[in-house]
Amino acid sequence: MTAVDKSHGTGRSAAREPPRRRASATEPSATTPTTLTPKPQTTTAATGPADLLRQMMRIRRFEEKCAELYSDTKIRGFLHLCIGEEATAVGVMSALAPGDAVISTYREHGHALARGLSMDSIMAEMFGKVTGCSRGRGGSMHLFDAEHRFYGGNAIVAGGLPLAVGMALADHMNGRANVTACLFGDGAMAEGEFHESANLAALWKLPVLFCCENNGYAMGTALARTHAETDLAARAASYGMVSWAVDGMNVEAVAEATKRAVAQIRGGGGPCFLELRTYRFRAHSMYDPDRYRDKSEIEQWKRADPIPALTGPLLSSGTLTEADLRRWSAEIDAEIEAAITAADQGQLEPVADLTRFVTSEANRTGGPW
Amino acid sequence: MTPDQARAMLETTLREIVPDADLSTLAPGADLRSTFELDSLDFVELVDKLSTRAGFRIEEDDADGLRSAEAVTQFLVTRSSHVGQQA
Amino acid sequence: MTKTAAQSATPTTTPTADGARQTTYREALREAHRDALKRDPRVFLMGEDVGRYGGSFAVSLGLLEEFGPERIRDAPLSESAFTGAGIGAALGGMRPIVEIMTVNFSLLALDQILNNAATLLHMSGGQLAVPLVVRMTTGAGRQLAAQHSHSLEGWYAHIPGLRVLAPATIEDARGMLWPALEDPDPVLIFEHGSLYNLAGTLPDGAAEVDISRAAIRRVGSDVTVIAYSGGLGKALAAADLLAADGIQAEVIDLRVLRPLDDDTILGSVRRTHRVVIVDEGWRSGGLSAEIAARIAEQTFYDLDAPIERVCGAEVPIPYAKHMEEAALPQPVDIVAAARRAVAPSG
Amino acid sequence: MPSLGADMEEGTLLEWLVKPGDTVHRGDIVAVVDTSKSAVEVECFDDGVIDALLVDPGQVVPVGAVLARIEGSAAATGPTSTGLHVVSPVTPIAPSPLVRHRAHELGIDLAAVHATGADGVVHRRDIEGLAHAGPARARVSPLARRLAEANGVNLGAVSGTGAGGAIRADDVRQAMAAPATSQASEPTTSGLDADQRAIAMRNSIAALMSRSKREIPHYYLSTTVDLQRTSEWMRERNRELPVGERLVPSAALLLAAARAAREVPELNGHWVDGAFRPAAGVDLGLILSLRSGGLLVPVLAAADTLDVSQVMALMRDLTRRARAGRLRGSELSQPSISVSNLGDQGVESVLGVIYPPQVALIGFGAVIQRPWAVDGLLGVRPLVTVTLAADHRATDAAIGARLLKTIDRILQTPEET
Repeated sequence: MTAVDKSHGTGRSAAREPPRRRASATEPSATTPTTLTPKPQTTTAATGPADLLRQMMRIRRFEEKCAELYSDTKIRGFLHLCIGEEATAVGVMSALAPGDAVISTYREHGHALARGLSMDSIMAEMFGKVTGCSRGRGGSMHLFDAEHRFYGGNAIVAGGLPLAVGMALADHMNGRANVTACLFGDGAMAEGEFHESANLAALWKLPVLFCCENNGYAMGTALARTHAETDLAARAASYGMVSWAVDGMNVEAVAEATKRAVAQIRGGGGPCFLELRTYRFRAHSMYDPDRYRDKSEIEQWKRADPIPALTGPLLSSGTLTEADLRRWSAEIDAEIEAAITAADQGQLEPVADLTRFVTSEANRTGGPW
Repeated sequence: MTPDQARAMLETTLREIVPDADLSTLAPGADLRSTFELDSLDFVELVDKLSTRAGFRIEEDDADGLRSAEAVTQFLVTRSSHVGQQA
Repeated sequence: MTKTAAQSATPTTTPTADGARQTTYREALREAHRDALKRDPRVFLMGEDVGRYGGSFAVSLGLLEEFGPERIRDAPLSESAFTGAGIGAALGGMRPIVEIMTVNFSLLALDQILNNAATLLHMSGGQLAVPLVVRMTTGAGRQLAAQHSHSLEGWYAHIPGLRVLAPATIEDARGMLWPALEDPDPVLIFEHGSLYNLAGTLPDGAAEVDISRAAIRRVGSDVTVIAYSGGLGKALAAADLLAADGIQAEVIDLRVLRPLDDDTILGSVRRTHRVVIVDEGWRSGGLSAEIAARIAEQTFYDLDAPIERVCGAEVPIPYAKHMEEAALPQPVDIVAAARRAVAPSG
Repeated sequence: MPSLGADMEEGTLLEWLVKPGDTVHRGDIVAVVDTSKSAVEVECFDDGVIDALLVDPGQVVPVGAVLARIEGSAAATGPTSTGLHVVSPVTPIAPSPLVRHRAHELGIDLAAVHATGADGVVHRRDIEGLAHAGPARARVSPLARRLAEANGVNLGAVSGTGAGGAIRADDVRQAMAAPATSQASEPTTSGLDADQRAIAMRNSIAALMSRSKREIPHYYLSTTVDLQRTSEWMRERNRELPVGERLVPSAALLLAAARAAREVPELNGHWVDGAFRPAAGVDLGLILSLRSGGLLVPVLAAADTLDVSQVMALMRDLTRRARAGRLRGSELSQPSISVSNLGDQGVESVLGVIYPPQVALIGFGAVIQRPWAVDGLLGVRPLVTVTLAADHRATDAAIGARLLKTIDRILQTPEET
């Protein structure tokens, strides 16, 4: 059996408990012995704790504003917020290099922001404007930015995993030292595509980082109600890849674990799997009445909120002042207001472009079909 | 009905069927069908109109005898008096 | 503007002086793969049993030895994963050829083909083109029973964003792969299982064909017979029988199931005024229905007889030979349909 | 300007029956035009108000020219060019009195009846089809319909050779290849030079009859038919009929001809491209001499399916309107066989000239009282000479003889009609 962290989530109870505070990632797990040899990273992302905190605050404020804008009917369609899960987004992205690729899910605002997509382009996308990162065609669930190698929110659970394998295959065949990180939820672990992809990536030793954001619920159904074995890291390990379970409420732990995993992958060790144990504080989507979990469970997890969890130590250590926090808040609010203003002013895509990009321009026939 | 009335009735009816008919030269004994080129349909129409105007039904057996203006006039006068007596 | 072979930017590197020669559909496909693998280092073949086994239909026989396991990749029985990996590799700059053994297995990869390959470009606002080629075997006629005898290409032809090809001739088997690989968008190639052994002459210099147009395989004036893939041979056989009766059938090989070449189809119908559509797939909601609808929509007033369809029976294809034959369009069925369209009531 | 025949390229507006400001409805007769063959009523197929009459009486305009503008029509083209802008005889035409009568009898709303003619006219068969088996619509291929419209071919006169009698393009082409019957028109009071009209009419008859005599090897048969039984039967009927609806012998003769043509289909149809094509039904051409000279050949569609009262009604209506110059395009379509009845002209027998591409013409002379031997006894009977002119390319005399014999038989059993 593996040496994964058992601090939460392994019980058969549907109720989940927040993690005990830990400073670092849990032990690696794999069916084959692995050696962790961290190498200097080329990542340009800010990795200092203060930066991580600021990014989480930015995502939190953005998501809160999105809920407001949704109520205000500025944002429509499905809207899945990641409030409570900011540490996974910020932690993972902090460890990736610009040349790495990211494939995400429909709960990806945090991933996109942390990856470096402009808030303007994300907000405009959700406003359905042509200035959005997907020209207003994708909305909240489908943020794309080729420039940032951000290959989108995929609304089909586990649908992005085979793509990640293929992108990693392309890098592998071309001798490029890139990593493809794919993020997915615990629900995706029940899909065949996860298992096919995990096997294929491990079989071909492809540079894929599997990041499972285990928030304990596949929409409204608790992990233990859908999985016979709830130790997800252990299950991933069975495919012959290095797997860790990580405290996903601890941004530094996530960043550290990701850094190690990326190093392992770049070293040619094949794919790695991170189970990031986290929790969303809000409902699954704006449609979700959140009837399937106790308020007390949510309150308990909120005590592990990654933002205050990092704010306290940084303030007490003097790394950060209250004035810094106020300034950040003001800056973030200003950035959000500017994004909203820009999105409001953004143009709608001309209806004449409806059939544009069904095929590449070279293949466009102009006909109705 | 007087003979003059009967003749006038015939002429009115003929004009409806043959608008350009010249009735001033119509001899009393001349054959109506050949003079005005009436075909059997025209003749049915003539009899029908006369019947309507006169107010009594003209049987086919009688109609066969309505060859000339004279015959028509006489028939109308005779029949109308019968009708009148019955009334 | 549709891409044509003539407009293709990359000149062929295969010798064109090899002259006309006898070959088979299978060998022509193999030669097309070999040619593509040689011409473009980004090209690789991935699928079940494509390597050591030599391809379940022996298309890739010998290619592993020639190009190595990196480029001739045996994949696990994970249709969704390796098809999706093909999409990802295409996004990553490669030119993958994914071989799915048979069309029925492609259903396990349908999500990848529909939700990713066909959708990403549009959904990403034009950022993510997917230059992927997926090949698969289709069709019935080999007593493989219900789960291995589908003709589902019509389903794929339903999906915007895909190009769907159906080579029915040796020349197309040889010539469609390269332009498909050059296409910036996903291309599905359907190979009818009964065609692999088709023998014939490959014309001199045949290397690329136009993958935007249907082809008129036989010229005629009395009735247009529209067929594709495994149906083409039956349509041509029917045309021979009809000719004996003095009925000149024009036979169109669709070749491209999406986007349909309306010009060729409608042009022919406007000349003959009568049409028979041959589709091994099921009638209801199928490709034949789409073609019939387009004809009715666009050239109704040129029709001189009701549109005729000869389709696969709406049953799971049975194993027993006589039952399978009864379930599939046969030349006699096409002849009867053409006679109904052409001949006065008797 | 509607096209009212394959060879019609222009027409003369004879008379407007409406004026600007008039409210018109679909189906209203708004004008009379002359086609060099006949004066034809033009009906309007939109609802609206006449905005302007664009063509003056007497003016010759090409087919397709806009005759008038109708405001407020439902047509999407707005007020610019609708209403009378017809290029083919698609103008809906009021159903014939007979059809209206039958519809009334059967309790059918004519507005809801599918017309089978390309001209949109509701035929009797539409009504009866409806009464029997729900809405019926002629089976005409889209191409055939388009060809017919483009070339002014009346589909009602085309016999279909497709499945279920469907009219196909070839059927229309054959109808096009056959020249229209010579249908001269009589002068009207409106605008036209009577001499010119007479000349045109004469030329038309001349051309057609010359062609007939040039191309058709005629053979002639003649027989004398005893009309005693028919006359007696008719006289009985007439006692019960209103005076205006009395039957005349011509009606019985026409019906007998139509029924006989049905029984001898070899003579009912057209000679086209070197072959005889039988017609689907009997559309009986009634050759009418106009008082002013010239001929008109209105058609009794499906005449074999009528009864004698219906034939009488149709004959009376057609004759009256033909002489008033008010025949409609559909009534001048190609007959499948024609009848010349010159009895009223005092002629004893008619040795006719066939109207190509028809292959037969039946002639009736005057009904004359003559001595006649019946059962060995001499008596006086009403006799009529019935003749047949037939195309020897299509049939031989034995067939022709069968037709005459059939006419005789039918006239001996009037109660069956």
